Amino acid sequence: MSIDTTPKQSWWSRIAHPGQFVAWTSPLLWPLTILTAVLFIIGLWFAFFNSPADYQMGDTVRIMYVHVPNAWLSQFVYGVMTVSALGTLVWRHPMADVSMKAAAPLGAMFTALALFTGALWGRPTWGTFWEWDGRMTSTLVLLFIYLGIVALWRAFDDQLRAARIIAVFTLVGAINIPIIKFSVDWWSTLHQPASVFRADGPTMPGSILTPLFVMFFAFTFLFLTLHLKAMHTEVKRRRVMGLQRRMAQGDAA
Amino acid sequence: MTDRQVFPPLTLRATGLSCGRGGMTLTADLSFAVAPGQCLLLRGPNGTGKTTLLLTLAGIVTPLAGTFELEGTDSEAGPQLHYCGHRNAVKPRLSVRENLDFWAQVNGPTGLDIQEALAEVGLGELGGLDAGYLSAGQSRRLALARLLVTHRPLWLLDEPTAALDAEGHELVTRLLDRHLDMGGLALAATHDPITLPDPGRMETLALGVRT
Amino acid sequence: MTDRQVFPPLTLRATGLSCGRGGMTLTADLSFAVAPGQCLLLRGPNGTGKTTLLLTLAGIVTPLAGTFELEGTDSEAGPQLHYCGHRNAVKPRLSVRENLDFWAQVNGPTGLDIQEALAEVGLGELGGLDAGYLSAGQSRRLALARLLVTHRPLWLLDEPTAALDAEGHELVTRLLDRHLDMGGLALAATHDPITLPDPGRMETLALGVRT
Amino acid sequence: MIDLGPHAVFIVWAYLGVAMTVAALVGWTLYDARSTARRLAELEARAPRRAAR
Amino acid sequence: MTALRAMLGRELRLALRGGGDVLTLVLFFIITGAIVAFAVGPDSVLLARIAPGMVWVAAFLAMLLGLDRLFRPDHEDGALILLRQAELPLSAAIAAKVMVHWLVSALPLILASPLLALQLAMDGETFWRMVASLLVGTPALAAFGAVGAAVTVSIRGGGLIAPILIAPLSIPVLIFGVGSITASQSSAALLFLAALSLMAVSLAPFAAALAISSAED
Amino acid sequence: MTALRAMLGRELRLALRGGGDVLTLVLFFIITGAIVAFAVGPDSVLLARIAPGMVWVAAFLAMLLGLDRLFRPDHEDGALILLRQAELPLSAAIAAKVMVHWLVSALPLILASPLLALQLAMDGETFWRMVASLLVGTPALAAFGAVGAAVTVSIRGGGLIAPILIAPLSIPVLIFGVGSITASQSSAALLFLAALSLMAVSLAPFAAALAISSAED
Ligand code: HEM
Ligand SMILES: Nc1ncnc2c1ncn2[C@@H]1O[C@H](COP(=O)(O)OP(=O)(O)OP(=O)(O)O)[C@@H](O)[C@H]1O
Ligand SMILES: Nc1ncnc2c1ncn2[C@@H]1O[C@H](COP(=O)(O)OP(=O)(O)OP(=O)(O)O)[C@@H](O)[C@H]1O
Ligand SMILES: [Mg+2]
Ligand SMILES: [Mg+2]
Repeated sequence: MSIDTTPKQSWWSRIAHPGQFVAWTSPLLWPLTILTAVLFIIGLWFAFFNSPADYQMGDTVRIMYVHVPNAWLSQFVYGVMTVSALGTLVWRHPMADVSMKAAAPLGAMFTALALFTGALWGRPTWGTFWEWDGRMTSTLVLLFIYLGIVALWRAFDDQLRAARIIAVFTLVGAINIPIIKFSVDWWSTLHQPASVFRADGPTMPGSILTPLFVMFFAFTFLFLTLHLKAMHTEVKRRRVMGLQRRMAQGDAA
Repeated sequence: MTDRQVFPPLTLRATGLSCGRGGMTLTADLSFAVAPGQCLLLRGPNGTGKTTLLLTLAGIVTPLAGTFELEGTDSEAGPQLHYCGHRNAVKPRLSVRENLDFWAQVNGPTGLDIQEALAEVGLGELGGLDAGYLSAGQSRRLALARLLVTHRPLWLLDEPTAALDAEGHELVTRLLDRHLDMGGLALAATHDPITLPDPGRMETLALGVRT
Repeated sequence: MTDRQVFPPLTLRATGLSCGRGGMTLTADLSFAVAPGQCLLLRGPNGTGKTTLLLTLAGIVTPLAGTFELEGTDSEAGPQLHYCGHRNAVKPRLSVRENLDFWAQVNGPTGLDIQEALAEVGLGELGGLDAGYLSAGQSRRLALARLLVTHRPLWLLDEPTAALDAEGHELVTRLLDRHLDMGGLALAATHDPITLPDPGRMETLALGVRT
Repeated sequence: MIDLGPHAVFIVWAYLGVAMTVAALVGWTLYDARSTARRLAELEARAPRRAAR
Repeated sequence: MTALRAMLGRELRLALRGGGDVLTLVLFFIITGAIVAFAVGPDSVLLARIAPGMVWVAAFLAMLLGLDRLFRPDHEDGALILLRQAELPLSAAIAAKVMVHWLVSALPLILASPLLALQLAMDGETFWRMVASLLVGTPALAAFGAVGAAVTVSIRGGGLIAPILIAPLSIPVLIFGVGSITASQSSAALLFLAALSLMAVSLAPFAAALAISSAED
Repeated sequence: MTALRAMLGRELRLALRGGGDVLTLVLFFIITGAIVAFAVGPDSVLLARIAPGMVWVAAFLAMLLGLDRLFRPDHEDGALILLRQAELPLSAAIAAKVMVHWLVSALPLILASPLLALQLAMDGETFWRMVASLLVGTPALAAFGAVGAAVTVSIRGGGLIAPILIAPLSIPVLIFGVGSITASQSSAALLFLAALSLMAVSLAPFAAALAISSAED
């Protein structure tokens, strides 16, 4: 039950102290922002002006450039949260729970956007906004999990204490998500005879792949930037709450 | 209970311990050692962190800084302490005896027999009663009986005499004294005067004066 | 609070009162009268029925026999008493001030102002704090503050000094004294010594010795 | 603007929705950062003794 | 009047500051809808048929889930004893509790019902009938629930009586509720539901207060 | 071993002496069936179609009802702190709790399921498949429920968050549960359900113990 507080002079301990973490990573913010903006500009230019319409799906293929990055991020962010949860539980890294908390709403948003763009894509290609297709449904479940985690964070008034508990839940979710994916696939093939076709053939021409990749990186960097900023805010928020409590208590010992 | 010194010689040592709640330090930089057969009384006004310190030592609250250790335990041994907090953990729906028996089983019935322990704390005749009917002081006595049915070297008592009558105060003193006789250690946070027969066994730690 | 004798002269009179729980008589055939400005201390070992007697007088438990009456009240008036039991009725989710304010509104804010009452019990600076963070003694102080925000002539106190530090004991004495000054009545069940400045105002009722 | 074909509505809505949501998120992140920083500065000004912990 | 307002404010705060805030409840209903879809399968005709029943079952469940929090916390921390001695009559305090119980456990459901309707493939007209029936019927559920909770909290071991007490009272509400969504004479059912609610809401606080104040500690 | 037995005995006694919880559960389960049957109307083909799904939805929702009582009382009277210092590992204590939770909240449902089968016009063979699927699948629900309850126990008044957290996690159970009643390869689904239950039951106590022991007071 003892805590080792001897200072270690590694980069690990330099980012372990919340205050130092902020000081250390703040210079990264602007380059990240600029990089994200540039990537978006290039990506959008490619997406609208420099890529052909798909011979099968026509111009709706352009939705892919926002759909796929969001769908990818919806899973990537959960990965980030899982790693952070491990960091909280195993290494007791003080920044890990900050990272975990900052990622949850972002993940929820990317998942919601994946659903939104998918639905808008489904209408012209499949003729319906919503189909109980395996991938779509498991994305929906993922959204529920994200929202549950966000609700959980809101429900705890002591965020320091909340972190380890939520880390446990995040890990349980991480084990379960592959199972959910699998079971949902099984379920929808069970209920739905092959009425769903997917256009994700492996033969994507390069002219489509280029904007896809650029947008992909643009969204990933967008996430990284927002995540970092949100982490800084969270560190400050914790200091605010500590100060407020101390003030509410009057002159503490 | 007949033989003295049933516990291996343990020492509770805290160095530079800071405890607090919600990131706020309450007791800063405490260093103390409690030797076998010694009792440390925690005193201080309301809200100075006596309960928090006890919870920290019990491993429930993480210390903000510093370390503490129960020196002399081999790492194989199970839990070495009894925490007796403000709340009595008495289940109203179970009888007094069932309540105590449960804790004896779960902690290992290495101490007194259930009935003996009940008699010791003055509940000998209420064993069959629904614990929900107990008065405040009787519930407290039942909580104290839990310390007797399982031998553990370290007692962390939070206001053990709360709700107890004069006879109950004596009871606590008697139990503490006997525990120390056996080589046990105790920390007790209390506002009531507790005087052991041998004052040399008691030390007092006054926690900072606030508000 | 500035003027003495704010209450009409009331007398609490019990004749042949028997109280008990679940059909079992605990305190048989009590007769006593508490005059304005008088405080009756209930003493007795754990489980003798002090709490039961207070609950009976509060109208929560029906007496087994006998009657009691608060003489001098007109029947129109609302509840005339404050009961302050073992449990503090403090809601962890509300701030200290919100907790007190609620009871002031619900009982009628006829007494001290919220902030004054909090300052009186020593919680003046904790008004904005979540009440769940209060220590045991601080919660007790908050429960006592409830007696101050609404003027009621009869106080029924069950171990008012529980969990309070030395300064808290003085606080209870001071509050009681002031209440009696205003012509109030009080019954207090306690194991701790309570000594009012004027001992003539206190009487002691020792409840039967059981078990 | 290039011709987006018969399904222009969906494409435009998809991009617009994503843009609006992302913009809202960026805005909220910035707002949250600013207001937290401001409150922190305020509090530290009020309690300079314990500003650093 | 200020006392009643204070009571309402306190209950609302207690309800909202807990984890049980409105967002949580709304989420709960959406997820219930998804669960049903997962269980029954993505057949919109089937889903639409069972939708009225599921909506009412979800409402019933939500009200049951919150029931234990109606009086038990106040009972356990001693506040209920103090409320019996308040200037504010106990029945008024209970009425405030029932109202807040409805506000935090039925209203969010009604607000979230469009999403539920979407998931369960409800058509527009059915949707509006559902909203009406929920608005009119849920107060009765809240009121009956309060009586059950009062009996449970005050009688030791009265746990057994409460469900037997609520079930026969709630079943008509559920039946008429579902009826007013599906049936051809839905307006008659709705009227009945309204009468039931009115009666329940006006009588329940007194019944609950009686149960509580006749209990010993 | 005796410690585990003591824990089981205590939990069972607490659950059974508490009174009406079990009955509430069963009543809720049956009422759900009745309401759905009423909503769908006397179309026994349709009823039989939705019956497997409805049974699982009802079971899932009913099991949510008892969730709050898994750890909260022990948290509030301080027993949970003491259990963390018991000789018996916390995870074993939680395993005992999960087991009793299953005994008092799933077993009664399975016993009451003939009534539901009757209401939903289930045929004999389906009925037996349903019993098997409930027997095999509900332990997983109990285990997930325990994790949800453990995660939310230190939230004051956080009764509704647990259902939200565990509902998405329970979807595989639901899908395979329904699948093992209806599908053509129902035995494969049943096997899967068994694997899921086994995994959940063996891991959940540790996860729950971790969550509880990392919560302060
Ligand atoms: C609400 C509806 C939808 C959801 C939730 C959804 C979800 C997903 C997910 C989770 C991925 C995997 C991303 C990754 O692993 O990186 C994905 C990829 C993809 N989706 Fe969707 N999708 C939806 C609708 C659609 C529609 C309607 C289409 C086109 C007709 C579509 C085409 C694709 C393509 C082409 C990919 C990338 C190829 C691949 O990774 O295999 N999606 N979507
Ligand atoms: N969960 C919490 N988060 C933040 N602050 C807390 C929390 N719990 C308690 N506190 C604060 O910690 C302080 C000390 O509490 P503690 O219970 O340790 O005091 P104590 O010395 O035991 O007092 P008492 O004699 O009244 O029992 C109190 O001022 C209280 O406001
Ligand atoms: N509901 C009940 N039914 C039957 N007996 C009860 C009930 N409640 C309490 N008792 C019994 O009544 C007795 C007195 O209880 P009471 O709480 O009045 O004692 P007390 O004098 O306040 O004791 P303490 O000093 O410990 O607070 C106890 O012996 C208890 O067993
Ligand atoms: Mg304390
Ligand atoms: Mg008492």
